[in-house]
Amino acid sequence: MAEFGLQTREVNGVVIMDTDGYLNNIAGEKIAEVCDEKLEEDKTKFLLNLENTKVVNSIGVSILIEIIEKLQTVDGQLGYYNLVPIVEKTFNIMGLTKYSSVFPSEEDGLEAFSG
Amino acid sequence: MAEFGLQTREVNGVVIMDTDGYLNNIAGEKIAEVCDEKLEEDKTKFLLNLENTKVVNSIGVSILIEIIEKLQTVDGQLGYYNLVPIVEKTFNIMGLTKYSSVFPSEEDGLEAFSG
Amino acid sequence: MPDTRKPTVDLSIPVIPDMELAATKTAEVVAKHMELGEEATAEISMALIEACLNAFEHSKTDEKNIYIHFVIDDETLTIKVEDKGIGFESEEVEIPDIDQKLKGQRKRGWGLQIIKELMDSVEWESSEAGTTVTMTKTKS
Amino acid sequence: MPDTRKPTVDLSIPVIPDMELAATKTAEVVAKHMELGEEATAEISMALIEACLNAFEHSKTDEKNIYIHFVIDDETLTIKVEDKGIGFESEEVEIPDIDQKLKGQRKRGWGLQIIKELMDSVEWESSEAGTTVTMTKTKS
Ligand SMILES: Nc1ncnc2c1ncn2[C@@H]1O[C@H](COP(=O)(O)OP(=O)(O)O)[C@@H](O)[C@H]1O
Ligand SMILES: Nc1ncnc2c1ncn2[C@@H]1O[C@H](COP(=O)(O)OP(=O)(O)O)[C@@H](O)[C@H]1O
Repeated sequence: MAEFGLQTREVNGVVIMDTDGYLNNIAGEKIAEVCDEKLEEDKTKFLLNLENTKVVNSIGVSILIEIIEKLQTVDGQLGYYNLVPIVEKTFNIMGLTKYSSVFPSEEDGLEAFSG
Repeated sequence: MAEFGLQTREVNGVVIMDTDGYLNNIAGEKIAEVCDEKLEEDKTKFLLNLENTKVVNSIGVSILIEIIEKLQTVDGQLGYYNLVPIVEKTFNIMGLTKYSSVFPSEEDGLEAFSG
Repeated sequence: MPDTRKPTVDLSIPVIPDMELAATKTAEVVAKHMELGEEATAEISMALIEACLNAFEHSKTDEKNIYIHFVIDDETLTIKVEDKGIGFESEEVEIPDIDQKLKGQRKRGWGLQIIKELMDSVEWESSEAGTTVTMTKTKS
Repeated sequence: MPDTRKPTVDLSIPVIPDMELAATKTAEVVAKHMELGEEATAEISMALIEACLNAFEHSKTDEKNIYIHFVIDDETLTIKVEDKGIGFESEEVEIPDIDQKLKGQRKRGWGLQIIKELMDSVEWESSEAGTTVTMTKTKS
């Protein structure tokens, strides 16, 4: 029941966010905030490491759709890795996987985004 | 909500058990079983790594008292490390800490038991 | 009259942040007991979160609790989530689509769809006195 | 009549293995909302586990549910755990002692002691129709 945690780091110009906890509305807004900040710094590639997010809700995930919309205006990209099955299934149901990518690992995400 | 997990290893003749999950009656019995097996092999020093046991109940902990009783007959020792505060508090309330030891780390436990 | 041989679990919860997680923990314990499997358990939890959020949001007051009722049968878990809110017509709710959501203002509106996709059956009963959603999951 | 301004949470749970964890999760959400702090939250959860186990064990039937009732006040969380079991006299229960337990046959008998140590106040009301334990924790 700890607060949602978010660690941000950068690898080869890609912004990686390691999340920790329930991705609800508050958590989604935290992620969006970091994206906004990084977009101001002209970063356009974002990876979410969702290893420690075993639970999400549709309000939290809807905020990721907002992020995707913003990224489209700057030709940016959003990706995820280390998803538990129910999170991946939810992303599929909501169609996020049409406009953002699920990667098997951080390595794969970085490789795909470095080009 | 996974089943209680128990990994057993040996370091310098000390049996170390890494627990994972709720220490209830079933979990306590699993630990007691391993202790019985190892006692048959003349092992008398046991350390429980409780890092991944954030919740216990008094039935589970009572089984540790049974283990302490058995160990007394063979001059054996039981110790614990990586306790979350509520587990340590419960061990104190129940008086376990009078006949078994809470160590700050595995190293400390091993050092105390090697002699 | 309820069949007393079927175990039931009842929760009455107020609108408190993350209170839906109390419901999902309950669902997890029940699902484990029924041996529904990890995948089904996660699906039930996700559907329940969405049903709770809808009940919280649409009951439109902090003072009224919502009710969650689990009925455990041999093969089937039935979950009802009940609120005393204003009600709605579930058939009139538009099916969300990512392309439209990306263009539109409102990104939300996914709860009903998620519940329908994840549960074996789902039904909304609604009036001005409130809404009850009944969902089931059967052992596969 | 209950004070409707105080939020309440109610659970009715059957005897299912680990069902007490549904109660502790609920307690955690409530305690977090009340900002009781991590230590108090863990203490409440532990006391609640013990109260639930007692109610489960002593209601002596699989068919009867136990009831858990949380009342959220500004500074104080009150939790009642109620069973329809055979009842007992809490004053007559011996205070456990590790030295005696080590010598004796029965290693158990720690629940009441743990609850008393961890909560700010605790009270048992019991008759042949059942037992209600009422425990409180106040913000420190
Ligand atoms: N329990 C409910 N009571 C009243 N209206 C509801 C309820 N559940 C859903 N609705 C209505 O259905 C709409 C769609 O719900 P949903 O798909 O969960 O998405 P969202 O809640 O994000 O809008 C809601 O906006 C609301 O108008
Ligand atoms: N809810 C209850 N209903 C009836 N008897 C109870 C209840 N709670 C406790 N008791 C009685 O008090 C005794 C001590 O309880 P406790 O300290 O929790 O230890 P344990 O449950 O391990 O025996 C029990 O053995 C039981 O006889």
